[in-house]
Amino acid sequence: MNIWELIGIWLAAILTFAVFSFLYRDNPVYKWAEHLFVGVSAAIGVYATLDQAVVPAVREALAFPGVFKLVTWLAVVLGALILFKLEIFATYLPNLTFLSRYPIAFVTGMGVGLTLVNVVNGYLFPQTQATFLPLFNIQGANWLTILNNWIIVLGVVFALMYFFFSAQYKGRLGMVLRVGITFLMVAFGAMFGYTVMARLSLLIGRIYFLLHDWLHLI
Amino acid sequence: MFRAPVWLVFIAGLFMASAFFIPVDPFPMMQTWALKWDVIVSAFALVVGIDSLVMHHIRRVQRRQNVLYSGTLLVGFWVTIAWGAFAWWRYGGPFATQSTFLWLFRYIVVPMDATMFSLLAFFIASAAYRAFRARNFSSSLLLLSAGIVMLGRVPFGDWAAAPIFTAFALLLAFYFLRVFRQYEGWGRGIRLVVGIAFLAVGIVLLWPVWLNGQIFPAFRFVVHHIQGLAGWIMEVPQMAARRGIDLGISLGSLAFALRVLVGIERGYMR
Amino acid sequence: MRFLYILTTIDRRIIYALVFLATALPFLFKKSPDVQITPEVERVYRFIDRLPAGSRIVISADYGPSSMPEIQPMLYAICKHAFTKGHKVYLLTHWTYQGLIAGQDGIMSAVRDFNREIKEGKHPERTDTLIEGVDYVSWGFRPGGMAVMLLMNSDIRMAFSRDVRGILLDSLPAMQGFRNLRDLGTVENPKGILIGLEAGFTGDVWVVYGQAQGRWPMALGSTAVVTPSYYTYLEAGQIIGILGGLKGAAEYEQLAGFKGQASIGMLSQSIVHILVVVLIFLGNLGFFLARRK
Amino acid sequence: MEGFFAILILNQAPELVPPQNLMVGVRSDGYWILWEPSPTDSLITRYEVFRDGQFIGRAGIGKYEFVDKGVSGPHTYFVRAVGGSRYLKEVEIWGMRLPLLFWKEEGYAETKPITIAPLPGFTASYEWQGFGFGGYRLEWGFRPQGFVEVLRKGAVIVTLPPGTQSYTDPSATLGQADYTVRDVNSGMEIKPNIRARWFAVHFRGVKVSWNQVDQGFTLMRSSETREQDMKTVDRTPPEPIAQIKPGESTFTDRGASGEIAALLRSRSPMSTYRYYLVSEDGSRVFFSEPVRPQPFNFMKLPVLIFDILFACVFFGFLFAAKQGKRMFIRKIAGLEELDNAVGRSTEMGRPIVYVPGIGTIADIETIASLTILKHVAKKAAEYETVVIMPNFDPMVTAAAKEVIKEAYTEAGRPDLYNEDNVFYVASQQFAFAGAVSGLIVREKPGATFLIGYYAAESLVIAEAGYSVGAIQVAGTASVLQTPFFLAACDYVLIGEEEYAASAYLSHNALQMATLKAEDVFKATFVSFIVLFSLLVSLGVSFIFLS
Repeated sequence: MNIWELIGIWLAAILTFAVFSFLYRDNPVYKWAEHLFVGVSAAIGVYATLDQAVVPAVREALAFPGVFKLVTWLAVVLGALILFKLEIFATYLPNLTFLSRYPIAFVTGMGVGLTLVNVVNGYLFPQTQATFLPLFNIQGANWLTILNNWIIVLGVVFALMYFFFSAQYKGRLGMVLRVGITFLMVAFGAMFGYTVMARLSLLIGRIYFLLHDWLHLI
Repeated sequence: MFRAPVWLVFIAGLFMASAFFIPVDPFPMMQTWALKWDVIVSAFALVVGIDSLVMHHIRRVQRRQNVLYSGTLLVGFWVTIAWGAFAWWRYGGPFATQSTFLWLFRYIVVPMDATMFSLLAFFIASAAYRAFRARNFSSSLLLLSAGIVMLGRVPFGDWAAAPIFTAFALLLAFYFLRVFRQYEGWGRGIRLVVGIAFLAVGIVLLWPVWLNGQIFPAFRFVVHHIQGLAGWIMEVPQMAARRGIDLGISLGSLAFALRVLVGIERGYMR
Repeated sequence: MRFLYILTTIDRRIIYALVFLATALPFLFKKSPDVQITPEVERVYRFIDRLPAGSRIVISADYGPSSMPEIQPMLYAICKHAFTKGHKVYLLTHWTYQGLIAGQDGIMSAVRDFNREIKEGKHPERTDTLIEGVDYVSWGFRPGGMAVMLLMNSDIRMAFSRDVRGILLDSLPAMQGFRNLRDLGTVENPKGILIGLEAGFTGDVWVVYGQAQGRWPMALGSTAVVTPSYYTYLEAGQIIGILGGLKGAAEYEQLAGFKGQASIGMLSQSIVHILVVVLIFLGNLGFFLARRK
Repeated sequence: MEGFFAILILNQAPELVPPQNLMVGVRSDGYWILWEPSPTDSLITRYEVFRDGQFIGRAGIGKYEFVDKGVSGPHTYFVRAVGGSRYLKEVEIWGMRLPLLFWKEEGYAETKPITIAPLPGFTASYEWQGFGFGGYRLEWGFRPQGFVEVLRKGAVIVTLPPGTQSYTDPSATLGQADYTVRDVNSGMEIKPNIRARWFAVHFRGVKVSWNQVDQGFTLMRSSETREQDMKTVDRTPPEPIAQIKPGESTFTDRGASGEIAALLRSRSPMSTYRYYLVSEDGSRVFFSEPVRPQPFNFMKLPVLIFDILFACVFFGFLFAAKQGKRMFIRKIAGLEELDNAVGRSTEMGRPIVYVPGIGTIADIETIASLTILKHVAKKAAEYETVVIMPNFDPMVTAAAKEVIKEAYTEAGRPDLYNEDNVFYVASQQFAFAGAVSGLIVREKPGATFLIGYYAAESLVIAEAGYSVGAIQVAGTASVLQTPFFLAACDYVLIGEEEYAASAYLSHNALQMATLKAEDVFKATFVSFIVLFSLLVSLGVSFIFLS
């Protein structure tokens, strides 16, 4: 084990305890570790973006022939417009900050356009189709399958109806709301219970690090 | 028009949507370009983000406010930037396999990230303890399904489930039988019946009768079926409700996207 | 009744301490229970166990540090099992530097522990310690995702010409006679296996593009969250088994005959899960009994 | 070591066998000559390729293909294997005597020539069917031990692997549903559960046609797919798909339908298919025009129709609202509390913290969050309360600054706006979570708003807010995080309530109308689910999007 690895493991252990100390209450050690983390990860984020996104994208885009290179430069110009949001410009050229809305509008538009088709194609149709389940008259199926199908169809219908905004659920119709919330609550409880295991695995990983890599106890 | 370019949203959105339906050039190619544009624009945006972060903390240092912490952040940031530049020059890339830059990632970012993430284990326990109270019917269901799924997923969970359920049933029976007298009319009757029902469940679970050569048959039944029950909850009612919510979300996002596209919704822009 | 009221307002710090102790203590006692073995894990184990000595185990470590606690034990257990059987291990990743770090850490700790065991004389059939390039090779990362998989089906050297240390693959003894992934054979006549350790969508790409073309034996190990989506491939016969989450890793460790991070972790899991349910119960006990109408 | 060399030297002048199954395919950059290794492959040093009798190139050991770039029109190819014995010779290099292996060229073996030519009138095109019968789907409840035979009118149409429990017969004719399923091991026969499948849009396959030929041929198919990165090309060599009897002149390649359908379903890869007719002795190859994707992806027609219908209803309600029609929208609990939370925070004299989650500006949830932010910021400006907003995405930071500034201006208090309160923190998920919870614990806000796209960090931030006693309003469309918000927050917008929020808060009749349009579709979906579940029970299933 070389000296860098040793320093690294000690640093990692100290940082681990610094974060755990936040559980007791906010303290200077946590505050220090948190700021260090933000600083380092922001810088690493810069390099990750450069290395994984910008360099490959520019390289590929420049490999396009002739006129198409121009398209890449257009993107650079569009992207550069957001620099008007830099604090130096915001202070000295406040009248031009509106230009930074152009790249934002472009990216927003892309997101919106993709939503319009992908939600229907990837979600609405497949999920609705999967809910078309036989409710009776199934040869060779046992009562449990039929019961499950009923629960699924009713669950989807009532959960969806819970979100009706225009209906006023009063009196008899209040039942719809109650059945809907019943399904939602069972689902939320199950999701909660299901997640505990994954989160605990992370804590186990940290404790294993402390006991194995740092203290060599196990 | 120039100050709030809603038209650009419209054009970009319509283009991306139409490229979805047209599988011949130049549409797929232009779609690929658009995604590359996104990358380039995001890179410039990162410059703005870093500017915001660094200036925020420089101002704090200037105001002699949190000098130690903001100083740590700034030093950490610039040392990392310098280190990365060195690694790029020396190893041909900051994330090259032999690069020493990875040391920072391995011993600062990874442990901090993982530890922060692992705090959730503590928070989940305390949130569950605090919030999962059987205040009314629906919160009882939340609690019940969370408990079953939790116990059904781990070894020994099945053995713990039976005593906990028994205790819960007896607790509820005790509660209802104690408070029913304080209510009037229907409420009184219902609470009495529910209390007796819970008492019956508890007694059945603890009934030490020999059935098929086994003691505590109902107790054992719970032990053997808790795992299957947890799986069933995940696969049937959970899935149904989730699909219902997701269908609603899909329709909601569709309507919202349309509102944004045609420019009725422009709160995000100005 | 005052006591019962206290039950409803246990300070969160006490709960934190209980959770911490419940997780940490099982590690110190090094005791762990047997878990129930599921068939999909057992099939993976049996497959690797029955491969002739010197077979090739290719591991694709497609996960980052945040999934390390769940998947790292699988990598460790599979590597150790493979080394015990005399197989060669090959490691690659599609998850950039994150996967590189995760994978390297996993294989290096397995190698370190195995070498220590050799020195202690626990593996009398082995005379020398494990050597990089002879017993295991780390190919590292190359961008491209699906394209890399397709390339590896025709020629590994087109995807990775050098290993992580920068040594030409052709000069490594472990790479002799290993041209492409089709050299792993088929399920009926296996000469190796590819195991994808997945935390995201890369596993789907491996099966749908890589395995579907090459038809070599394949298994998957994944975080508990993505595991359910892989069962379709198991039913279709495209993969031979799945290691799901920490429990899958614990099962594999148990089959391989040692108690590692996952096995002990399973005891912690059980205790904390039960602790949480008991806490919920205590909260409700206080809530019901201390509540006046 | 000596023995090792001895084995190699033992190989004496061998009898070479020519390579097998020579085939020529067409690809975008030329002709693709493929063959299978000769049985005496270990003795062969190289393969040489000849076009029209001229040597054009070679392929080394282990390579069984050659690309003849930039050619077209009819040509004749053959491949010659060159091989011989190996011998060891000591060579002196830089004063060292090294034993090296040499090959003696002794034997040649040639394949029969193969002629490739385009065939006029040999065309292929996609066959679509709008709203059509897509075959019968058979399901059987038991899990067979052995292979499963499916019988139609007493004749076996397919044999399935053990354990199969369903099968779709695409070549079925409507109205003739006489099926039996047999377990080969036990010989048990049962009647399966039969369901007719109807497609909204059905892709039947590729229809190949050619001028009538008087000889038997093998029909083959090859493909080239360009991936999204625009560079990687995935090619499959020609593979036999059918035997053509003399006199036939069309064939519908249903086998391609699954593959092509999968490609059309995924976003937009560029694929080119080509068909070949290969004579029975393998000496002549004719190839077709390439089949290219059509300018409209019919597979996605239902999506377009749905989008158009949705837009029609949407605009219909919009115009109705413009005409002055009043519409009722029920109260949404979490949204009513937004203003109260700001008010309570002001009473306590504390700031409010608004966290937009970890989405980017391209995520529609984040856009929705920004519209809610505007409302909150406006209220805060009216009450003269400070809004602190840490951000995950730099572009969201830029947009949020604009939004808050605008909100303060609209509320008439542009002087209260402080650029320093809206800042970028980090794009690392837990660096963000840690910094935000630290911020919340230190600033002790009176109210926190956690609205937007959240992942695992939801509970870290929400617990920090709880620990300082803030009133917390949360909203996310990521369903998995909702239970954690329910546990730690006071008011939670579940699911799509977040999207409805901006319309609801605006109290604008036009925006409310769009919620109504959404409800119409919700009702439609509910009735569709009920209707089609009944239809499925009656033995009909309908596929919107295959």
